This record gives sequence, C-alpha cells and structure tokens, in this order.
Amino acid sequence: MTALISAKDLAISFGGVIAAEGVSLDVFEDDHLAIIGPNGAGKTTFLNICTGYLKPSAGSVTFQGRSILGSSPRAITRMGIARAFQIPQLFTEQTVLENMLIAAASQARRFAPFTPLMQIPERKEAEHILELVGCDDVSDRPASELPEGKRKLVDIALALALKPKVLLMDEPTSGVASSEKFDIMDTLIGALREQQVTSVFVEHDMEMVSRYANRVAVWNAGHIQSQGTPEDVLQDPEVVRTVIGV
Amino acid sequence: QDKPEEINIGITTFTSGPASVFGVPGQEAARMLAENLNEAGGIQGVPVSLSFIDEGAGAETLTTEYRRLVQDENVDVMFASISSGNCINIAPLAEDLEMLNILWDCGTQRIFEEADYRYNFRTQANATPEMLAPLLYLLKNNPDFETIAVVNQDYAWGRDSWELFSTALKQLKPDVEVVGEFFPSFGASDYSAEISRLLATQPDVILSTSWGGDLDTFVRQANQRGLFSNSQFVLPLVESSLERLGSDLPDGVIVGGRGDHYFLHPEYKDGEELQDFVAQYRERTGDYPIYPAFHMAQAFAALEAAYDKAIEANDGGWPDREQLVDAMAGLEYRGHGRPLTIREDNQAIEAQLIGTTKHVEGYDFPIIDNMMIFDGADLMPPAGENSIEWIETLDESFVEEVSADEYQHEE
Amino acid sequence: MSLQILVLTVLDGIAYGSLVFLVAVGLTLVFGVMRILNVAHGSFYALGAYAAASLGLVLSAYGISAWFAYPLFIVAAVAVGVSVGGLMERFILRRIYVREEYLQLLVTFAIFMILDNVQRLVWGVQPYFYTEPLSLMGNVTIVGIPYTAYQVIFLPLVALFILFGLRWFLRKTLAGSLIVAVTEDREAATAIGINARKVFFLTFIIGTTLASLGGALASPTTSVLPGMGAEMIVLSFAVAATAGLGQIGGAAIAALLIGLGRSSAVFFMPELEVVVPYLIMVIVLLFRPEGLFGKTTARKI
Amino acid sequence: MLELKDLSVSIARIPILRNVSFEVQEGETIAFVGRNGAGKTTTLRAIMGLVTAQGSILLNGQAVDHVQAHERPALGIGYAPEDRRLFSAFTVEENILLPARVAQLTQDETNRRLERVYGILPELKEMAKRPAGSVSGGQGKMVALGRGLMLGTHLLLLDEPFQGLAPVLANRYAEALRALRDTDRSLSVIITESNPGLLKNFASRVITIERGEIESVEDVSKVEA
Amino acid sequence: MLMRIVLPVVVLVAIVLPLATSGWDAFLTLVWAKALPVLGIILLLQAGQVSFGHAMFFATGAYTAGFVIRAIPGGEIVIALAAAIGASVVAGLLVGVFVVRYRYIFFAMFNLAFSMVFYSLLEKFIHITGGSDGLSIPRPEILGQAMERSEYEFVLYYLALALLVICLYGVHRFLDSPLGHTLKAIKTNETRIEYLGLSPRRVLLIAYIISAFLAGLGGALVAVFQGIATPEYAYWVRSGEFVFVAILGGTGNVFGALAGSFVYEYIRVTATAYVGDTWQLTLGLVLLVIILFAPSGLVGVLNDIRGYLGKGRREPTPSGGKQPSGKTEKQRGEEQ
Ligand SMILES: Nc1ncnc2c1ncn2[C@@H]1O[C@H](COP(=O)(O)OP(=O)(O)OP(=O)(O)O)[C@@H](O)[C@H]1O
Ligand SMILES: Nc1ncnc2c1ncn2[C@@H]1O[C@H](COP(=O)(O)OP(=O)(O)OP(=O)(O)O)[C@@H](O)[C@H]1O
Ligand SMILES: [Mg+2]
Ligand SMILES: [Mg+2]
Repeated sequence: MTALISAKDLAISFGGVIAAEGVSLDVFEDDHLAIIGPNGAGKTTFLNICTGYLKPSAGSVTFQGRSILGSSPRAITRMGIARAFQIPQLFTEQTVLENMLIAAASQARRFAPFTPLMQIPERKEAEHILELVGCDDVSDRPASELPEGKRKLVDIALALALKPKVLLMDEPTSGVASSEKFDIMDTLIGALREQQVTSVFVEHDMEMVSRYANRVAVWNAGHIQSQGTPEDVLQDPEVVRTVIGV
Repeated sequence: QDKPEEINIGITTFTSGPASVFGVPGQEAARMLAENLNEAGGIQGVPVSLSFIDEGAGAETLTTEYRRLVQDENVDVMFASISSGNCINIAPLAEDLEMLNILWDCGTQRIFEEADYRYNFRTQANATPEMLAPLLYLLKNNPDFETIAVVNQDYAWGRDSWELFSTALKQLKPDVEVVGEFFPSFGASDYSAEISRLLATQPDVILSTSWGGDLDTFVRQANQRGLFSNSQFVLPLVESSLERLGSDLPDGVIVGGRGDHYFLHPEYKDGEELQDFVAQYRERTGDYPIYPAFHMAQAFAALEAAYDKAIEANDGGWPDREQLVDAMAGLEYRGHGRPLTIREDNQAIEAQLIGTTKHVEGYDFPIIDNMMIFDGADLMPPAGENSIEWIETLDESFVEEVSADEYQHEE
Repeated sequence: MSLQILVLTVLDGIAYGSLVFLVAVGLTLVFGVMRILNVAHGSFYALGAYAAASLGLVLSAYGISAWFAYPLFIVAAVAVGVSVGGLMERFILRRIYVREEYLQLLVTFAIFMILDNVQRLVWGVQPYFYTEPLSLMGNVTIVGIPYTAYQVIFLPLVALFILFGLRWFLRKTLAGSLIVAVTEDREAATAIGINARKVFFLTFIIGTTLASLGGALASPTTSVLPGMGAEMIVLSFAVAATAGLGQIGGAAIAALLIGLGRSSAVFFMPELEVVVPYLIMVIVLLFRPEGLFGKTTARKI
Repeated sequence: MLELKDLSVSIARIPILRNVSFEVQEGETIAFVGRNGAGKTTTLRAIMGLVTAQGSILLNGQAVDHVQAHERPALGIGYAPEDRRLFSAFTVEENILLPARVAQLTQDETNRRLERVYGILPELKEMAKRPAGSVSGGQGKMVALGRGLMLGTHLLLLDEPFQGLAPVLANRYAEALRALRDTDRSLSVIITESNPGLLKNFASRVITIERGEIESVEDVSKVEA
Repeated sequence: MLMRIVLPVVVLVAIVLPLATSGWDAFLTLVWAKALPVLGIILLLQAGQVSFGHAMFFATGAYTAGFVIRAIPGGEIVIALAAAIGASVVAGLLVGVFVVRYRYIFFAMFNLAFSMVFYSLLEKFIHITGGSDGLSIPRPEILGQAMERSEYEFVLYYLALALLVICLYGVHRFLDSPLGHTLKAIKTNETRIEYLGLSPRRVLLIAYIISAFLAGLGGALVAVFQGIATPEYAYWVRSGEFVFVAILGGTGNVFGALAGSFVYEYIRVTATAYVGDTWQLTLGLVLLVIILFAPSGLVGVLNDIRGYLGKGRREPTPSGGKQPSGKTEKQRGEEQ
C-alpha cells in the first residue's frame, strides 16, 4: 500500500519554540488518521507544512510520490489536498451558499465572466454538501452571522466542495454542540468513505478518535510521540498522561 | 437692434486655490469698475452686470459653467481667464459658441500664434514681451554678467517663460553660462535646498518668474540667508508681491509687472484717472492695485471702446455681437498705462515697464526706481509668427536697437 | 567643493525632513493606529499655520517680544487641534467608526473642502507671513553657507523630541497600550473595561494637534496661503505608508529619506525633485511591502 | 447575585434572544448549554453590554442596563470570549495584565491576581513572553480564559472555555475552576459548554437554551450529592 | 431591482432629455464620462481596495485619444477611443502586476505614486504634452463625419451614454459571476481563496485591468468632449475625487457610479454657479449630510427604503475590516 502523503523528518521552530522536529508520518489511501496531542504540540503546524503554508527548515513532504515542498497552498490544493481550519476561514461578507459556490466554481474551473454564480451547474452538489454537514438551514445567511459551531461546519463543507483526494481537518467539531456532532461526523465520514476520500483530522475528543479514526498519531512538543491503531494508542499510559488524562 | 436692459459680463477668475492672489484682486477691480461705470450711466447708457466663475473649481466645471452663462444666461461678453491652460481650453469653445471672449489676464503667447480666432481677443501683452523687457533691461543696465540661474515654478508658465528668456539670452548675449535650472513644484513651501545650491554656486544673475505665495516664500527664504547680496535678482512678476514682501525685498532687484501698469506709473501718476483708481481700490481692499487689477481695467476699457466704436460704425444703432466683434479688430483703447491697440492677430500691443526696487520714505515696501518703459511693438514678433522662431533671428544688436524711455522715481 | 555639496545636501535634507516628519507624524498616528484616512489632516496643518501666524502678528502688533511666539505656537496648535479636531471627532467621525471604513475617507474629504473654504473666508487669499521667530534665532554659517538656525537646529530638535516622546507614550504608557488595544479589537477592548470612544477621541485629538503643530512650526519658514494644506496631505500619506502602519520611528526615517532624497535631487538632478517622495515610497515598498517597520500581521491559521 | 429579566435581543431585525430570564445565586455555577446558534454567546454578550438588549439585567439587585459596556468589567465581571479575541500586538502576559492596568489595580493586587491565573493555568507561564498573535488555537483559549480571570472577582462568564483544549488540560482546568469557586464562595460562574462531561459535579444547575428561549433549568447539585 | 427597474428608467429619461430640454447635455455628457472611472473604483472596492491613482489611466486614455486625433488627419473618434482603451488596458496590466501585491493603504499609495510620477512626466515633457497648459485636441470626425460643435456634442452625448450603460451592465454581470464573487471574497479572506486553489492576486489583477480600461475610456471621452487633455487629469486630487464619488454613490452596486457622479457634479456645478466663493463649503456640507444620513451611499438609500418596506431583510452594513469577523464584531460591539 503506497503512502499518499509522506512527511520525512520535518523540522520547524519559531523563535525558540520547537513546533516540529524529526516529524515523519505517512498517510495511506483511505486512511482516516487522527492527530491528537496537547495544545501547542505542533498539530496545526504539521497541517500548515503539508499544505505549503509554512516551509519546514528541514525534511520533505511528498504527495503521491511528488515532492510538494515549496509549492504554494494554491498549487497543493489543486493537487487534491483540501483543508478545513481550526479557526474557520470563511468569506464573512458573503452568504454560506455563495461561499460554497465560489469553492465549487473554483473546483470546476468555471470562470465565464458573465454566468451568474447562482446558476452554475455545481449548485446542486454544493447544496447537498451543506446538508451533509447540517448547514442547509443557514445557506442564505452571511457567514459573519453564523454561530461558532456552524462556522466550523461550513468551513469543512468548503473543503469538501473541492472534491479532494485528501481532506485535512483541524478539530472539525470543536465548538459543535455534542448533541449534534456525532450525527454530523457519521454522515461526513460516511460520505468520505464512499467517495474514497482520505482524511486526516486533528481532534481533542477521544470519543471522536476511537469512533472514526483507523489510525492515530500522537503529537507532543513538536515530536510524534507514538502512532498506531486507536485501541493501542489510547490505552498507552504515556499518551493518557500527556493527552487524555484520567 | 435696440438697447438692451443691461450688458451682462461673465468673468472667469480664481477665487479659490493659490492663484486667487490674482483672482480676487481682479474680481474686486471688476466689481469696482462696474460700479463706477454704472454710476456714470453704464456703457452708452446701458448698465453692466457681472457674473463670476471660479477657475479654481476645475476645468470641467469651468467649461460647464461657461456654457451655462453663454447659452442659458446669455451673457453679452466673457472675460476668460487667468490660467493659460484655461484660456487654451476656452478659446475654441468661445469660437464655436460665437461668443466675444476677452482673454483678460492669461500670458501664454501660444494662443494666437497657433490658431486664428475671430471671437477671442487678448487685451494685454503676452509672455514674449513680458520676458524680453526684463532681459533687455538687464542687458542695458548690468550688461557684464557671466552666469545665470533660474528658479521657476514647475508648470507651463515657469517653463515657457524660461524658454523665451533663455532663448533670447542665447541670442543677445551668447557667452552667458546657465549654472542652474530649478523647477520646484508649484506651491512648494520650502526652497532651502535650491538656495543652498545657489549660495554655493553664486551665479551673477538669478531669474525667477514665479508669483504669489511661491515667489514670496522664495524671496523671504533667500533674503533670510543673504542670497540677494551675492546675485542680481530678476523677478518679472514681483510687482504683484511688492506690498506683501515689504522690507523682505531688498533694493536693487529688477522688477516687472506684466505690462506698463503701476500705481506710480511715471507718465500718469499725476493724472486723475490713475489716482482715483488707486485711491478707490485701496479704499476697497486696503492694498495698492496690482497687475491683475490693471488687466481687468484694460479689459473693461477695451469693451467700452469697442461699444463706442461699434455704435459709431452702426451710425448710432446698438451693435449686435458680430458688429461688436468687428469693432474689436484694430481697436485702440487705454487702461491705466500707455494706449493699447489690438493688432490683426487679436493680440494687444502693450508697453512694458521694468525697474529696480528701492525703499523710500512714505512706503513700507519697495517702490520701483530706474524705470524703463519699452514700446510693446518692438518686443513682439510680427503677427502670425512664432515667438521662439522670431527670437532666434535676433542678435546682440537688438539690445541697442530697442529704445526705452527712462524715468526715476520722484515724490 | 564636492564635500561642501555633500554637507549641504545632508543639512537641507535634515531640515526639510524634520518639517515633513512634524507634519506627517500626526497622520501616521491617526491612520496607522485608528485606520482613519484623514484627508482633513492637511487642513489642520493649514489651520495651525494660520493660527500661529495670526497670533504672531498680534504679538508684533502689540510690540511683544517674538520670544513669546514659540510658546504661542504650541498654544495655537493645541487650540486648533483640540477644538476643531475634537468637534470633528465627536460630532462626525464617531458616527461612522462602525461603518464601511472608506466612509471615513469621504467624510474627511468633505471636511477638508469645508475647512479649506473656511480658511479663505476667515483669512482671505493673500499670503500671511510671520518670520520673526525665524529671524530671531539668526543664522549659522556652515561650510561657508549661511543657514537659519531655526531650520537646521531648532526644527530637527523639536522633531527628535516629538519622535521620542510619542514612542515613549505609545510603548510605555497605559494610554498608549489602550490605543493599540482599541484599534486592534474595539469590542474585546470594551469587554476588558476600556472606554473605546474616549480612546479614539484622544488619539484623534493628538493627531490633529500634531498636524497643526507642524503647521505652526512651518509658518515662520514659508507663506501661509490658501491651498497650502493640499500639498501636505499626499506627502503625509506617502510618509505614513513608507513608514509602515503607525510606525512613528518609521515615519521619522521616511521623512528623513524624503528630505535627503529631495535635497540630493536639487543638487544633482533637479528634474527629479518633484517625484522624490513617490520614488522613495515605491522603492521602499518594493522591498518592504508592509512599509519600513511594518509588522506582518498575526497568524491567522 | 445576577438576574436576567425578559432579556430579548435582535440583530438586524431578527430576534435572537426571546425573553430570556434566569438568575444566578452567589457562589453558584451555571452550565449554559444549547445547540449551535441557540443564543449562548449572545446571552453572555448581552450581559457584558456588547449587544443592545431589551429587558433588564440586575447585578446584586442593581439594574445595570444603563451601565456602559466598558464600565461593566469594573463590577467584577470577567468574560472569556469564545473566539479568544487576543491583542496580537501584545505578549501573552501583557494580554492578561491589560485588564488589571485598565482597572488601575494596585501593583500587589495585580500580582495576586496574576498568581491566581498562573495557579489555574500554569501553561501560561511558559508562554508569558510570546507574542499573543503567534500562539496556537488552544493556547489562545487559555490566554482568553486567563484574561477573563483577572477581572472576574464576582462573576465569570466563560464561553466554551475548554473548547479545543486537550482533554488532560480541560479536566485539570475544570478542576482548578471548581477549586477556585469552592475557596471563593462569592464567585459565581456561567459556563457555556457543549461537553457536559466536564461540568459534572461542578455546575449546580444546567440551563438549556433553544432558539433563543430558555428551554429547561435542571438542578444537578442534588444529583451530584 | 436597481438593474431591472431604476436603470432602464434613468436611461429612458437620459435618452429623451436632450430632445426635450436644452442646457443639460453638456453637463450630462461629462457625468456619463466621469461615471466610468468611478465604476472602475467601485469594482476595486469590491475587493476592499482603494486606488488613489486611477487618474493615471484617466489621463492615459485622454492623452492617447488626443495624440491619435492630432496624428491622423480629421481624427476619427472611434479609432481614438479604441486606441485609448488599448493604451489604458496595457497601462493597467503593467501597473497592475506591481500593485496587486499590495493591500489597503499600500495599494492606495502605490497607485498614487505611479500616477504622480506619470503626472510630472506629463508636465515635464512640455514639447510633447504641452505641459500643464495641456494638449489641445481638435474636434474629431465621427465615423468619417466632420461635424459642427452642436451636432458633435449631440452625438457624443449618446455615444457616452451608450458606452456607460454597456459598461454598467457589463460590470454588473461580472460582479455576479464566480470571478466577481471571488473578487469580493478578497476583501474578507485571502487565505481561504488560496486554499480554494485560486490566486487572489490574479483575480485582483483582472479587476484592476478592467478598472483601468473604464478609467481610460472615461478620460478619453472627457478629453474629446473638452477638446483638451491636461496633466491635472492625472493629479491625485482627481483620483481622490473618483474614490470620493464612488463612495458617495454607494459601493454596493454599480449603479452607485452613475448616481454618485450625477449628484456630485450637480451639486458642484450648482454650488459654483449660485454660491460663488463658498461653493466648496456648500459642496462639503451637502456631502456631509448625505453621508451621515445615507451611510451606505445614495444607492444604499434605495436599498434601505426597500428594507423598511420589508422586501427582504436588509444586509448588515458591509464591513471593510482587516479581520473579517473582527469588523463585524466591531459592529456588534457598537450596538450598545
Ligand atoms: N451579528 C449577527 N447578525 C445576525 N445574526 C447573528 C449575529 N450574531 C449572532 N447571530 C445569530 O444569533 C444566533 C445565536 O448566536 P450565538 O453565537 O449566541 O449562538 P451560540 O449558542 O453561542 O452558538 P455556538 O454554540 O455555536 O457558539 C445564531 O443564530 C446567530 O446566527
Ligand atoms: N506563526 C507562528 N509564529 C510563532 N509561533 C508559532 C507560529 N505557529 C505556531 N507557533 C507555535 O508553535 C507551537 C505549535 O503551534 P500549533 O498551532 O501547531 O499547536 P497545535 O498543536 O495546533 O495546538 P492546538 O491544539 O492548541 O491547536 C505553538 O507553541 C505555537 O505558539
Ligand atoms: Mg491547532
Ligand atoms: Mg457561542
């Protein structure tokens, strides 16, 4: 089985703060890899490196065997790595649907100067994705007005609209009310499975991890402390001490 | 055609922006002249009324307003304008609108050299004589200088006037070296660097055709740092700043005022007309009249003369516009200087008065001494010829050929 | 000779630069900190100059020693900055802080027109002068060239004083921190007990006062006349941008660069003089897109 | 000590809160739960005076409706916003200290409170000198919480304080807060939280809000006992 | 609503006006022409960027038209306009590749810098450009027809009107397209645009070139109407005026360009005509009032009315903030 994304010996630090050091990780086809770890361990930084937002001081990242080191987030996104953010990145002055359609148009490379955005053929799909993450009810609200939880979900929907091969999610459901998040994740991961989208998600909720991840990587102070199947990793006393607690 | 209710004069002038140092005096003079005229029963018994347009409001507003006055307010004559740019802009418009347009203050010699107009007339001199006169004065009075530097505003007037002056200088005194050409931006507030440079190079002559606040600032900063003691200054427009500059303008500076008008004009200062004009104007504004005021007076004089002439030609009948325009051609009239004539290219021939500053009893600002009055005709190319080309045909002998009447300041 | 020229270039550069800094620093503060494109800044410069000149002329009218002019300048500046600036903030700007930022541009532009006109109505169109403070300090001769002490010594000193004063104020004082906080996030600031309105009010007044102080200090060196404000607007914006948002130190360096650039242009390439500020801005921004001392904004993701 | 009476909020003419009424006893901790968009944050913002609200808010019996937003923190209310809202121009510690400086607390009072904050959130100490703009999402939440704690002497409004924190930390902080409340009996706390587990044997009452209306108020203190 | 009802009505009025009354057409021709650069500014404002230098394209168009007309005997207006458009598009591209790297004040000032350099070039090369007196432009032929001023202006009126309407509609459609919406998105979140696989700079560049084209066309029209092009066309005050008028009209809708341009010019001309010395004062005051009582611009007023009539919920006032949420929070914060 070939590694889809493969990071080798990544290192980066910010004025003394080590955010990554000797980080090596492979993400395989159809993986649903969970990344856990204490705050400030370097999880988001890892995603930033994989998407070309940060350039590591050492190490390499390949996607489908091609090095993506030094490629721009734009280029990497086009290759098929989509990302949802820890702090939602939305077009706040536009409605949720407009947000989605911009993503869809970009994905389908639709830039005919005079066809209205609202009439692009991808609209159906976009609306479907909004349903998937349970945001169809706010589709005509300006993103700035959304409650935190919805923002997170719309952010994921935007990434999905790009029909990625790999979907990176940074704490997808933090801030999503616990009453809903499992239903949403069920449908979401379900959809990913059937569309064979590989996913990597940073998570602090261990229940989420054990439910949806087939592999777990544990970050700590810029290192990968351990990785493996949820069952093993979540039992690991070391992990319990540094991440989960009692 | 029978007499109208009134003669409606539209005047474009600067009431905002830096050039309002000319515009407002011009406006005041216009109001004053109109009042006098109407007290005296108006032009041929018809009172005049004025409407003004602010040139400071920008070119488009100017033309829109100009049209409005002509087409909707149907004024009988327009006086436009102070800015040469605006004159160039308005002249063709006036021509098409068949509106009698008097270029009452703008200086560029190009207008009548580059196009023929029927409806446009200039009732005062233009840049060519206004630059040749100070040069001739310089050459006649202090002929032995070797170096010259110029500090002019960075816009058309500053550049054109220098082109005229320097071209002529090359012809009339080829051996002179130009050691500095500075064109600080229009409205510049600081000339320290230029002044340092001039102090370092010490040119024999320093020319500046700047005006208004720019000129005042330059003179003050120069005087403050003793630049006047090293170099002979030639300031062809400084007549309009004399009163403001007061003691900051030392003696011995060569002064011009774009024509032969001056509140102490040696030939007319004892005459009642000039005295009344000056007295009235001072009463009204608190200042001595400066050249825009005189230019306005010339425009009015020309208009009056034109009506008289036209009515006479029309044996007593009130002239229509065409007749009035016909009358303008070859018109002879007089403001508060020597008599003027409009020549065939619609450009007036006006004498030029140049002198040297001197501080005297009774004035807390320098007056003009060692005056020379040049006959305008000598300093202009024949009608239709291009000034620069004509100047290039001149040579040293020109300095002697052109004669001037000399006067001293006397109480 | 060439050495002399060099010295002169530097001196003139410093003299002019100081003046530019004094005018631009207020804008750098108001724009950089409050993000208000205050086009009316130029008017405050002009008003300050007019006020100073008028007061000065009153002095000389009553034959009072021109030494009093220097404190009077400050009085004039504060009077203008606080009264006009205060009214402007309180009754107009305050109503639009929360609106589309560019509305502020519109408002200040309108106010600029109004003030410009008011100046003409109050002071007429003839240039004003009040040069005593300049003559009073006399000249100093450097490498054989006379300079006015006012321009080559006094103004640079004042500029330095303002520079370090402001930096200290913004960095070390509570008020400074408040300003910075309110600018970054008005609501969060309110939520920790900061009176955002008051802070904006004070900041704006400081800015306008500095502008009119610039005008007051400039008045002895130049003609005070209609339209003098307009020139300064662009120059100030150029400085503010070159400096980097709200960078007082940057403003000082930018102003100095502009001063030196201008004087060297006059000495070596007069034709360039007019465009110097823009060239400098372009060059700086080409290499430092956020301005000389501009900070790259906080991480977003 | 805090009482909301028929609090209603609408923004751009959409009703967001409808007659929300409840009170919080001195020393009590309320878990304020509800689905996304229910109105939790808006309620807290209303208490802080950050949104215009109809109805009235009483603090210790005093109506604070007319107390300006920026004067409310001085009443001893500390607010940790959901979306952090740090001042990136300052360091982490400056962020935490700013409220104290604004309130012009005495030096040792400030130090006392700072110690309290570091006591509860020791992780902040290591980051103290770092630019607040550079910290990670979760670290940001900690700073926000710490900043809230500086002023919250009577009332703490914590909007999803543990969101995005590693469980080990979340649990520890929850513990620390509880301890704090137990030592300082006059301190009341409102926590919006979507993860009830953390609030077990901490909150005395759980108030559920739905579509801007109070749905249920259940007393859990008994359950715990 | 604006596009479907108001604009057609306005156009209709505009078409019959010169036939019905006189004295308006000269004024209106300038309004049409000057609405074009304003439209360009509005386009850029969608991305939250203000240009203080678009007068440079205005002048580029004007001078190009001028040179062409002077160069070819008779001077064909169609060729002149075409050339002007070509020139300003090229200029837009050249300047654009630089400025789209910058944002906010840096974007604004970079534009300003370019335009001021251009301005002084126009002033300095006096023998080519006529310096500050300007380049006078003889009246061109229209489709080979030499014309009297009156009929020439009559035709020019409709030409300008037609071009304006086309541009208004075109830009309106563009803004509604995916690209247009991406442009708006630049204002709030460029990171996300990058992460959608798009280049904010490229999108902005496209908009920039269009806006340069609009400014150039407007400049050319003003120039051929005025019969002169002066460096003042490139001066920062004019750039400022474009921005000013754009905001006055309302940046939310292309229609704002027309509304703003008309109202501004109208107040200005009437003020100059009737209050003389205090026209600036009057203009300033009137504008202040408009701003304070119609903060979202003249077009905003229409929308508000619509809002209050209950037709659809009024959008919360758009924010121009750096941190998108930050700014809306600011708004919320202010609602105390
Ligand atoms: N500025 C605004 N304009 C319009 N509607 C708004 C605005 N702010 C919030 N809302 C609406 O008010 C409702 C309540 O929002 P609020 O943030 O209080 O929910 P919440 O309970 O905090 O949700 P979450 O748990 O996701 O934070 C939501 O429907 C939201 O869309
Ligand atoms: N742009 C940056 N500048 C300075 N420091 C940074 C930057 N990005 C990350 N860091 C530091 O690197 C460390 C790792 O940050 P990162 O965001 O990856 O943590 P994380 O694992 O995502 O934490 P969390 O779970 O809270 O999101 C943190 O200490 C953070 O302060
Ligand atoms: Mg993270
Ligand atoms: Mg919330």
